[in-house]
Amino acid sequence: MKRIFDTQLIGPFAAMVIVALIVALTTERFLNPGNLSNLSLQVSIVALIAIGSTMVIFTAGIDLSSGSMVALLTMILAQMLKFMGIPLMLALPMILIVGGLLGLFIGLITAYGRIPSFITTLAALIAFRGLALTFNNGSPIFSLDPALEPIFYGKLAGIPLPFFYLVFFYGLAAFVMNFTKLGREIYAVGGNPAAAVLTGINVRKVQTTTFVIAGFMTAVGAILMSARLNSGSPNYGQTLELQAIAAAVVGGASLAGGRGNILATLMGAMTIVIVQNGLNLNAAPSSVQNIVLGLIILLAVGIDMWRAEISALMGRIFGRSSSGSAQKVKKGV
Amino acid sequence: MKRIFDTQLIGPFAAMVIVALIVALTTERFLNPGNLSNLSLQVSIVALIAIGSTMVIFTAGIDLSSGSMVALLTMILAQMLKFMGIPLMLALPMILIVGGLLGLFIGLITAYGRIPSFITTLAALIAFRGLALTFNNGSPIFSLDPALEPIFYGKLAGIPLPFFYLVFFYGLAAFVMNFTKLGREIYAVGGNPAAAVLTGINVRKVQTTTFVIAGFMTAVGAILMSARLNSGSPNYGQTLELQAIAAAVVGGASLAGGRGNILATLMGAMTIVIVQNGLNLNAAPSSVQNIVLGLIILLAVGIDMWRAEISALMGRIFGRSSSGSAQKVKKGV
Amino acid sequence: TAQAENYPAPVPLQDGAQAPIDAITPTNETLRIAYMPPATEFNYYIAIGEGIKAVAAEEGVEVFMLAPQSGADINGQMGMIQDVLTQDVDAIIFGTHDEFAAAPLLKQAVDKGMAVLMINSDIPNFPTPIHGVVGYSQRNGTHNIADWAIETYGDNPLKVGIIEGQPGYHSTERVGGFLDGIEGNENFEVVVSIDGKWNVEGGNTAGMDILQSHPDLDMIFAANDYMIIGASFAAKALGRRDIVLLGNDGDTSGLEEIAAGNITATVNTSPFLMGKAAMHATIDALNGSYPGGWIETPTSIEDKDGAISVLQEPEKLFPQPSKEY
Amino acid sequence: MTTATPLWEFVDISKAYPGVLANDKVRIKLLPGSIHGLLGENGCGKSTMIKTLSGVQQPDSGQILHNGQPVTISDPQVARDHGIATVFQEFSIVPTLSVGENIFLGNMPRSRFGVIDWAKVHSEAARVLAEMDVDVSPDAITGTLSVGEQQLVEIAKAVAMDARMIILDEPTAALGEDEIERLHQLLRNMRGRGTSILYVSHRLDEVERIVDEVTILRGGKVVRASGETEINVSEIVSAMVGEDIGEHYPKEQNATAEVVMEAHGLATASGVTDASFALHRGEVLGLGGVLGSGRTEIARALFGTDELSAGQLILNGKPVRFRREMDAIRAGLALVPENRKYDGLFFNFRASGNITAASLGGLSRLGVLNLKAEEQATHDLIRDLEISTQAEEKTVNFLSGGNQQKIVIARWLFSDSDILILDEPTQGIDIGAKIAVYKLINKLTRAGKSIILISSDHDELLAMSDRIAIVQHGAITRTVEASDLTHDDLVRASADTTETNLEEVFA
Ligand SMILES: Nc1ncnc2c1ncn2[C@@H]1O[C@H](COP(=O)(O)OP(=O)(O)OP(=O)(O)O)[C@@H](O)[C@H]1O
Ligand SMILES: Nc1ncnc2c1ncn2[C@@H]1O[C@H](COP(=O)(O)OP(=O)(O)OP(=O)(O)O)[C@@H](O)[C@H]1O
Ligand SMILES: [Mg+2]
Ligand SMILES: [Mg+2]
Repeated sequence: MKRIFDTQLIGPFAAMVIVALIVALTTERFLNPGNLSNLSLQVSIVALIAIGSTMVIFTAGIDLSSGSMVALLTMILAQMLKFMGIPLMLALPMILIVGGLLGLFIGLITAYGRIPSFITTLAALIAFRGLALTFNNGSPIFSLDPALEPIFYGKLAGIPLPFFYLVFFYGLAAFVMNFTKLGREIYAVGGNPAAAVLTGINVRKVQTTTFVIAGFMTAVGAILMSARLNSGSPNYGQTLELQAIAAAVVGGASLAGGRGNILATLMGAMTIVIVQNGLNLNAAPSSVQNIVLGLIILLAVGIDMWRAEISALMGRIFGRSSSGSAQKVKKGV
Repeated sequence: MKRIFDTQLIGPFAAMVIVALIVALTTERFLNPGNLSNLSLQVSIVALIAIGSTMVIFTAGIDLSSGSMVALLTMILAQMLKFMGIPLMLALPMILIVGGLLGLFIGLITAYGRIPSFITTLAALIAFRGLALTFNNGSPIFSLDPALEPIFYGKLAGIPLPFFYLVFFYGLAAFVMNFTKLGREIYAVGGNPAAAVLTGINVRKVQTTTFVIAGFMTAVGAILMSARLNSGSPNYGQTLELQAIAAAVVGGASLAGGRGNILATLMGAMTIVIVQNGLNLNAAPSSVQNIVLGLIILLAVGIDMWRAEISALMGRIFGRSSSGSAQKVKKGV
Repeated sequence: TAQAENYPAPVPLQDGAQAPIDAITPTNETLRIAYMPPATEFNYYIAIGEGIKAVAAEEGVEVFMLAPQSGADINGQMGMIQDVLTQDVDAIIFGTHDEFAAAPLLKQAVDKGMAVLMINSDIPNFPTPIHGVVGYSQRNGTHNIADWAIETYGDNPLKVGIIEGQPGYHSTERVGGFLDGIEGNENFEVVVSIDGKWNVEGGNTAGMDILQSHPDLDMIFAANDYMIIGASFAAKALGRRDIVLLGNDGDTSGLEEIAAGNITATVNTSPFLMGKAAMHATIDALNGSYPGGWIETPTSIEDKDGAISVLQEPEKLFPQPSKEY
Repeated sequence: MTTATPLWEFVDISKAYPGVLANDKVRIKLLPGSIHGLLGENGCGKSTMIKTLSGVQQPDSGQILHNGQPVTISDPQVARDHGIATVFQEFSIVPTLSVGENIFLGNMPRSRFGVIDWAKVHSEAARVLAEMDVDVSPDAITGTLSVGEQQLVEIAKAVAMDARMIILDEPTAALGEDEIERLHQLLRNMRGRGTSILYVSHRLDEVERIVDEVTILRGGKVVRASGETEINVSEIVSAMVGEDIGEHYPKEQNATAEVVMEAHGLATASGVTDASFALHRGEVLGLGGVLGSGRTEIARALFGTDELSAGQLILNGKPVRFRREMDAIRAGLALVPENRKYDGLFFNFRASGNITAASLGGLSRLGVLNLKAEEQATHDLIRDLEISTQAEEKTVNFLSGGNQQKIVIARWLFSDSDILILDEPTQGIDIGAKIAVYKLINKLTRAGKSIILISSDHDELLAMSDRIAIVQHGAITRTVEASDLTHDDLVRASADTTETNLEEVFA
């Protein structure tokens, strides 16, 4: 437990709480129970996809493909449900498998083709959107299946189902990253790939695996997206990949790889969604929303980078007490 | 001259020629003189912006901000021309300055704030779009100035003006990269930043300078965009940054920095535009266009990566003659 | 001629906006026509395209569609028009989000003797002379649904939320028409207005957020059907089945949602029929039998019963309804 | 020894990093025409001092006098203008640029209009390389050269400046005996021309050979100042370490007759041509050879990194074939790579993650790691190998080079390997840490493990090996008892002279 909730979580957690406080103080209806359960709906899709994006980032890769993959998968799901008569209970696992396979495909090209993941996933970002457009003449497909909606809008004991998906998948991801061989190997590959090779870690396999996980989690996100809108569309998920990366980055994951806590990504995603929700509740125009989101990303990374300086400054202002903590936070895995 | 037109250009040039041949053979109207002069119009905006993106990539950075910056700058230009009564001849240099200043701003945060450029420019990508929306209530501003159009559509001796802009700016960029201190410093910073610091190269200044150049070239692109569309809009330039990066990458620039030829970026951009033109002439749907563009990016980088293997394979098939060239092509700048 | 049956009589364009019909010089044996909407991402333009194709098949002319994927990609659309200009097409039916950007290129097309018609527009003074404009009046359509809402619900005080599209002509006109319609009526109070980005996803988020910030809303008007479909999921999730949901377009899926009782009503603008009218007018222009001008296509307000009766004529719809009504 | 006014004088230079006082009132006087050794343990502040002198960073306090006048060296360009040239410890070549460009990096010859004069770059670089007797084309891309050649380019950068003072921070770490001798000759020539030279090295044999005076640092402070006495290695060592450390090479004989591994005619595409040897249980088999002779490549071939194109490897009597590193590790092999920084350590992990990295399979059941066992084993190894206890809590980037090296070796102790290949295991670490590594080698052989030791430090190789295999052009030409070889024999035997009659050498 101590291992999962380590010091790397403090920063992102503090950021989330501060942001929530500010929003709560300035916005009446923020703390309504209805709005709070709303938040878990709003955050769910991007936060689930961000699990995969974060793992890829831990290996020092990047996944730009998830937004387009969501579009493609919602179209495939819609096609299966509406035009191929495949029952929901069969279609859902198939979508998860397709997501995993698309991830596998990207992973194999990246790892075994020695092509930087920025390139492979950039190509996928463009090509998947094109593939999504080949279905149904590029038109959205609506009203898929009445049984689809409850997957997103359903509740258990008054709590929205997406909340439970978040708990389940983030629990699993935290377990994998902290207690399994795979998790350790992911950090090792991101930390020093050359050393990982020489210690017998199958670097390419590990990289490929993270893309399979990313594809699978993107499929989970795509299912929720389809359930939310009871439809598939080649336009869904635009810039979702950037939001997922932003969540990881606001959560403190280093793009250089090897460093970060998967639970911090959830907090990063929450921070972003709380701000957006607060702005929406105040009917702020999208111009303001964009500007604020840009600033949050910059601030989150900036604070992380300048931690030593800030702590030194704090030390100078409030006496020497906090000087030691700056070093500690960098503690490894 | 030999220095500028080195072996690194062969690959991208061959790719461009092969693609052009294929399109010419499959598409009747491709070789129409009208269509050929068309190509220089089509490629101009992305190719000019790609000059800056490529220089940033040479320093091992990435610039995701250019698309949004185009939107912002077209809105500022539109505002100046339409609502502030600033004459065109004054507004244009001002836009170039604003572009340079925005680049300076990004560069300073990146270089002196020690924040990875992926992050700063991702934040800018989001925030600039928001800023663009603050003008004119987020609505496009149409019909700016009749004198604007000829900047894009004008001709000199029957040749479209954008052709001359390309010649001028690429000539200048090639000169800077190969014959000036700055150019060599850009490669050095990308090749090994630590070494550059120890040799007395002001790494931060060099990084900042590349972003200033990128901002300036983006402003040039934004002016052409406004001239072409005689308007400003907060929606312009979406995914333009990815197209510019794609041009650099198809031209063989390494995202790891330190390696590449700026003229190859022009060929990369041409390759992409020729394919799009061919697809347009055949009325291919946007699904196909996306898929093909994704594949081109992958293939271009793949061929670059697997050059040694491919050449070995060729050697095995056609006799040993070509085996030596694989090493040669990797030769530096 | 046959034109009266195929489309309403055209209204002359404003002074200087009409390009001469007799200067059109078709070059191909089999007529070749380019349909160039602003984007493929809107089903609406695909539906128009199907109307165009249907007439093309009847009349034996060749038609192809070319458009960027995103409606924001005006630069891309201009590139495509430019590429088409180098081809031997006889006519261009286009729609655009930026008339001024398109103007210089369309001037070239007119000068080359092509027939040039604009679709889904109600602007009778395009910046350069063209041959015709086909579309419904955006402002009148939503004004009508406002009138309908007053008639149907206007007896009690109502709090209204508005989901706009991304800023621009279409959003301004549609929202403006609705606001014009309810102006002066004390029972209608607009309490919130936010951007739903024209799509289902954006409409859903916007709906969720405005229902959170204004739980007492009685009615939501969205500037297109996609956004109101998105908002309907939000209303359902929050248990607000009683809320009045109004859209605009008459998209097949929008009509089906109305028939299913998930949405209250929409402005049916019959894109499929609009496409047919535009294609007939274009062919007539190439034959010299179209006088030029704006063809206003009719709109109607469809509630549940109306939607069902529209859905009972699937030959006038695209895409086809998912079941038989 | 001259008594002229110092060319440079550094007075009470102090520099602190967060948490450490790296230089504490350091004073050094540099005389023209003299080679001045700056010595001390890892982390004592040598490189910090050098960075200050080169303008890379500013001192917190203290004064720098040039010919008696105070100056401020605000950046590397200013240092260059004052005639200071520096070869840094960290590689500071740009791998993507040509040799010529690297030599003039930051200082390219330019025409009147500020345009780079490529003809001059080429000719000047060629001149410098010729002067140094280095056979590398100025147009070659530096990244494609061997590590040793890159180091020579690095030195050429300093030579090209024709500086009045030249600073070298461990310039010989990647060089072989032959190159070191050539470098020394170059330095002596420069000294003859009145250049003042500041020289850092952990190879004390070198120090004895070339240095005129020394300054020794311990914990950031000067403990012995310039020119006091004759240079004597054991005194230097005790001044550096602060205590008498006794035997420098505490060799134990643990070799047995049992053969654990045999190589027959190994060859790879990367340059191994014909490697044959037998390795005994408890033995240290040294690989001796000049720079680029292919010792590292033999290690890679044994470890499954490079595919064998010919030959056979026999392990405990059974032929084996490793297709990748994992196969070799499973069979009980271990490789401590030449460059621990780039190929060995995970700087994002604490000691535990580094130590268990090669044994994750054994440490986990159904993919789930036994973290308790990991902590315990790490704790024990840190205690047994006398690794800084900070390693338990902090990531390894905070540790000294010696501690880092011990952690890499501890990885293979934990994985329970039987055969360890140590490639330059003491490169860049101080004498105290070296002795700790030697003791570790003894401990391993005592436990019946076998070691293949690659080292360019001939004294070390001779003292710590039981037998030595001579490597030339990727081939093992001869294997002899270490005790039958002298330093000179080794130099001659491994020298790059194909004509040399080896029988004669060993006669
Ligand atoms: N950039 C830095 N930030 C923080 N501490 C540093 C930095 N550079 C060096 N140190 C610390 O300063 C001390 C002196 O380091 P320095 O590199 O000068 O040692 P050195 O004598 O060159 O050692 P070596 O023989 O291993 O090269 C060490 O404790 C080191 O950890
Ligand atoms: N990246 C490279 N590309 C091409 N050739 C290389 C490369 N690295 C090394 N070589 C060549 O391979 C041979 C071995 O080089 P290296 O300096 O690594 O020697 P080594 O085997 O480590 O030598 P040592 O015996 O000192 O361990 C040399 O001929 C060198 O020029
Ligand atoms: Mg040092
Ligand atoms: Mg070696």
